[in-house]
Amino acid sequence: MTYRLAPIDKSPFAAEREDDFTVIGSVVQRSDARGHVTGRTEFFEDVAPPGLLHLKMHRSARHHARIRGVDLTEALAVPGVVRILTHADIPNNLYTPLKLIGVEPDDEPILAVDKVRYLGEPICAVVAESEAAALEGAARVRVDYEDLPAVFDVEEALAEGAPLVNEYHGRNFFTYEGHHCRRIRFGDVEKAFGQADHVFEWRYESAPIEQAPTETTGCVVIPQADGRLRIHSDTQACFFTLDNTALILGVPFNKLRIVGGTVGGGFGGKVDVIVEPVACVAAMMTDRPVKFVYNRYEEMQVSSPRAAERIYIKDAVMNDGRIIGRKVTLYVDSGAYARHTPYGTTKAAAHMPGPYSIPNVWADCHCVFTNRTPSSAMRGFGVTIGDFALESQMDRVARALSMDPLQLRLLNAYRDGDLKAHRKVAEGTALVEVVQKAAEMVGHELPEAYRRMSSTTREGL
Amino acid sequence: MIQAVHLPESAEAVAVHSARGGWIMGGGTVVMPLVNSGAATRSELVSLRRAGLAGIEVRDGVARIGAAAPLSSVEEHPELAFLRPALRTIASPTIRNLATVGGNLFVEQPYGDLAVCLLALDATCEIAGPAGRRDVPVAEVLASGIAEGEFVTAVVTALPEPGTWYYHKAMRRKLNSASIVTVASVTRTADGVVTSTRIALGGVAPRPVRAVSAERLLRDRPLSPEVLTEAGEAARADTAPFDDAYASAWYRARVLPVHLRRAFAGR
Amino acid sequence: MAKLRGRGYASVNYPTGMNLGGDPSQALIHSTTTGTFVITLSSVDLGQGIKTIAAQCAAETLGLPIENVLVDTADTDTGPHCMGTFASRGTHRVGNAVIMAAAEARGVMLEVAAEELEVDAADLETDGTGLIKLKGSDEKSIHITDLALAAHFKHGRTISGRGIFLKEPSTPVPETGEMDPDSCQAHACTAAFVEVDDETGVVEVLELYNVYEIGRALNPAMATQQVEGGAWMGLSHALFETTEPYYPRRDHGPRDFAEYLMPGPADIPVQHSLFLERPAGNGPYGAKGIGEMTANAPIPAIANAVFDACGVRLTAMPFTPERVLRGLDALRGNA
Amino acid sequence: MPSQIVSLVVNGEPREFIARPGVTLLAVLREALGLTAAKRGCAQGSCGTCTVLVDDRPAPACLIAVETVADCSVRTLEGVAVGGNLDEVQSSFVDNFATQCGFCTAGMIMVAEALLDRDPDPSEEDVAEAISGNVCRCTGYRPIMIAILDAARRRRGESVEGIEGTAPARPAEEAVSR
Repeated sequence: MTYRLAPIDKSPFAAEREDDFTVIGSVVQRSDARGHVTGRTEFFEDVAPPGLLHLKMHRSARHHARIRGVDLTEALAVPGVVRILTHADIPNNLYTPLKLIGVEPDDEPILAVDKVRYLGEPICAVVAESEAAALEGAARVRVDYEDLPAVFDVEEALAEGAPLVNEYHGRNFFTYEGHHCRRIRFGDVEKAFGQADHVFEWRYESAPIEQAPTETTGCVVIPQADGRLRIHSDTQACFFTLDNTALILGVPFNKLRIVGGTVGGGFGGKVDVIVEPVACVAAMMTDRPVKFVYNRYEEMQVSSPRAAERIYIKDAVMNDGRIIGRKVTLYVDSGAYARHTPYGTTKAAAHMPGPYSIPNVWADCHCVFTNRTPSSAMRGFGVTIGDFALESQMDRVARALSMDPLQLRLLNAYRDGDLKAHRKVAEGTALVEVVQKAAEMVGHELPEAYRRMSSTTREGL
Repeated sequence: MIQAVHLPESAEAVAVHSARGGWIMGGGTVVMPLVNSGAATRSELVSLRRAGLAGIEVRDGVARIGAAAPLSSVEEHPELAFLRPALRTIASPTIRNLATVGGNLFVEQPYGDLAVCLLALDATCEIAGPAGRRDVPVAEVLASGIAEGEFVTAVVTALPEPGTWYYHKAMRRKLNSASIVTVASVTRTADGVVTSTRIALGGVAPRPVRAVSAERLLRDRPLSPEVLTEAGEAARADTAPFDDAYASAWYRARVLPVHLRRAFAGR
Repeated sequence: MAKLRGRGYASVNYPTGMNLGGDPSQALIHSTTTGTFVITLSSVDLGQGIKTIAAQCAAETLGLPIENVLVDTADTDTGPHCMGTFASRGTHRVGNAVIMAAAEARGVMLEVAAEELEVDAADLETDGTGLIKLKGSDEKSIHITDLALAAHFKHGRTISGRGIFLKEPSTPVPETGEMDPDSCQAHACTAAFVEVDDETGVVEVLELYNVYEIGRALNPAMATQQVEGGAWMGLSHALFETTEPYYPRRDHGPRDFAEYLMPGPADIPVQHSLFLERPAGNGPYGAKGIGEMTANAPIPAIANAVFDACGVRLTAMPFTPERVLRGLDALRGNA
Repeated sequence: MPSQIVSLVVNGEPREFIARPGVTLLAVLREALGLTAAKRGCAQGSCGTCTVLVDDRPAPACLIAVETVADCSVRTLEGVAVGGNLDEVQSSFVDNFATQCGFCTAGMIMVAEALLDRDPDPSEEDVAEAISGNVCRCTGYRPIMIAILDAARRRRGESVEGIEGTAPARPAEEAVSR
């Protein structure tokens, strides 16, 4: 057998480890590899029940508009179209996925009611005997819109007089226990700015990013003999999907069964609960199997991406490189609905001020609503863009002080026993060691004092 | 919804279906995505696959390439080796196994790099249709299209003399990526100066265009980096760049002189 | 024209598990009559390899060969609850639940073996080949196949176990942000080497050096897959990806994989990866969650390398040729 | 025009089926013939997950109206392993950890089969070009390229023993001069 391994350097933390294992730490072949290379691994869309119906969505052609009317006449006349679902067919049409962990309010319709808040928002679901008929039907739905002003910029959305995106929140931001953002308050940053030798403030920004799994989001729902529904899905979270779907359908949880677990890439994009509820309603109403799977366009432009973020970082820095204060203002573009972004924004707040011990930290992390495709989870949720900003900031600070960028990091790195800004005592830290090791790999010379630093002690600082 | 797929076995039979509103399909790389997404505007497809239009003949320095020839067959043809580097910048090998020469004339920019080459080569299109056959310069087909019911049966081009062919395509990725700027040219020099030149550009206008301003400027001048940059700046007058997912109009215009120079002078 | 080369660094940490906890996962395990242990889960494998990792954790805990372990997952009728595959939680949560279930099953296994061998269970050990034996003795032993048959048909015992891992939910203090937002933190440092074309703004990443501290590499080959694929995604985010190329304008959003740009097989840098391990006290055999962290450090490292190369500070992702070229133009005073 | 009977030679076996006008080869393979190894990733030819060999050339099955390839020979991943024995490409993908989620694997392997049939000793650049129409979101491509190059070695009967590390660390100044 040939395979490539990144080497493991066991010398740091050697005293903390035991290695008396027979299976752990050794290379075991992936149990799914043979199925993958023979094409026998079964993904959800490989299920082909007889009598399968296909569901395609008619979506909003506007960024923000009132719906004056929906005309299904032509769509219903398409040969093969069996049924068209509207919001009136969804038992509990309004939901938010994190209600399972207590997040409120319900803010998103499964199918649009009187308004659309982003381009591509689902309005009605066409169920047909063939994919082609469902597409044709969806294309023939006529919606009469009255355009409303739209807002696409996070700071413009928070400004006075901005169009209101989501009435269920009442403001263009998610409210955290009465506060307009998720906050971190640790020490006194303003005092630090007063004491600092240098104050640096810069701005960072990102655009939305697609998870882009090669398998698109989808499900096949098959009504069972006992009246239950079996849902073949590529969800990343079977019970999360099951529980949310049952709440939307207003059925007992045990009416549903999810079969999944083999997924063609997720990267966070398959944590939303979007396809299953409406496919289940269609299956219940027709008593036939129904498939609802995103096409590539929907996956790219309608499924929730990684949020765009805008981040301002203001640092109080001493001549010797110690960062004594960091103020972070973060805007996360949630799009038109909350989905998982209130959670991601809290995670972002907890991540501040990065892997450094800074005695004074202030962070305001805003979950902002705009007329954009709702954003949601993606690999590195709440952290990836923050790391771009934080680590660009570190480089700029180092250059401004004419300091070695790795030495600046080692000087400020958090270590065991440090109290983080969110007031948890750090343990198991290893930032110092990864920096030292990277320096070694690329031949970046560090002074002896920096090579001797350790995550387990503050000696030498 | 598609109601019929016709597989006519001659150009004449294609013409019959085309005249009835059938949608001509070469390799399917443009038509089938629309069929699959329900965006096809016609209900009958006319495949060229069996119409005998896929042959490539090279005789006396002239190549006649059937419209239904897949790009891979042009790429592999020993006497069309000068086009090989250009073809390898178009999509991926799997797509080139399907996509056809004729189809490439009609794809939207920033795709259609072979069409840019054919424009630089001053190729001629053989066209068939309800009104019979006609030969039309490729420039005209690219600029104005063809009439309803017509279709291209072949393109005919003289092979460029050795040392006169230039091609360069700027892309976001090294392989399988659309054009930011494509430059193709047949340029002759004597005593270090340009005696004649045809330059075609892709990626910088809704259709492939001739860089006539650059051509004018290059005549009787050397292919030096300075002159080429000047020509590239002049070429902006011949373009109408656009924004798309790959690059902005600003960027395309900004780097056009760089890539025009690189097409002739290398890096 | 010139190709300008530069180097940039970034160092990061990443939390394991759902940010505020409250995200349990369960595992059930039972032995068949012939000594195959079936782990039942509802956890999802997205390609990260949880099925293989769960089997490794169970085999290690049971002291049996990996061939004796099967994983049956992601049927909500048969599998116990799992919160899901996200938040770098799968290996940590599910691994811990599997270890707990396997430890309980191991206890029963040793009890039955003790009865069969007429010794004290505390004096038994497993050797990893399928034998349960008296410590220090090569004669007093029983193979798991015989033991499982005996347990079922003779002793009326089920060799099974239940496992769950839950980090209790934490509630942030709204005024201060005081909270417990992780189970452990993994760490990474990237050094990126880039080349910038000063006429086109095109950035090429030549080499990525990545050091990852991941608690423990439960399966070093799969850990290598994660970090290399993740670093590729970071590079892709840095240079190419967005659904809205003219953000905050919404036009020209990519519709397919042709328009949605990612580095292809000809665009990848040489990657040098190295693992460090500082086992987490609460991790399965010390493992931390690494799936998400891997993409993060390359992005700022590339931004910093571009600055090092050409003096352009990139403050907006992605770092398109246009952004770099506009920066170069500004530096040259002809913006 | 109503649905019609179309025949193909699939993995060496003549197969007949009823096809609606304009139905893709991919839909026929998956739905009519039950051959689900080829995946639907985009239905636009942009992802490569449905790549099969048509008359020995790799092509995305989603772009082929099945009538247009009537009576052609089609090879899918199901036809690669003979009698349950993995071929060199398949075993090389397994051994080199070149699969993660597995959704791109069928297309990648079919491209590799066509490449190695044509060129038993491809360069790294040849491999990169061959798979340039196939998207992988998990691996970063390097493991797949290594697996294909390794498969070529296996087909040529060369040794496959030994463990390859990732690229070794070396002084940066040597790697990148500034």
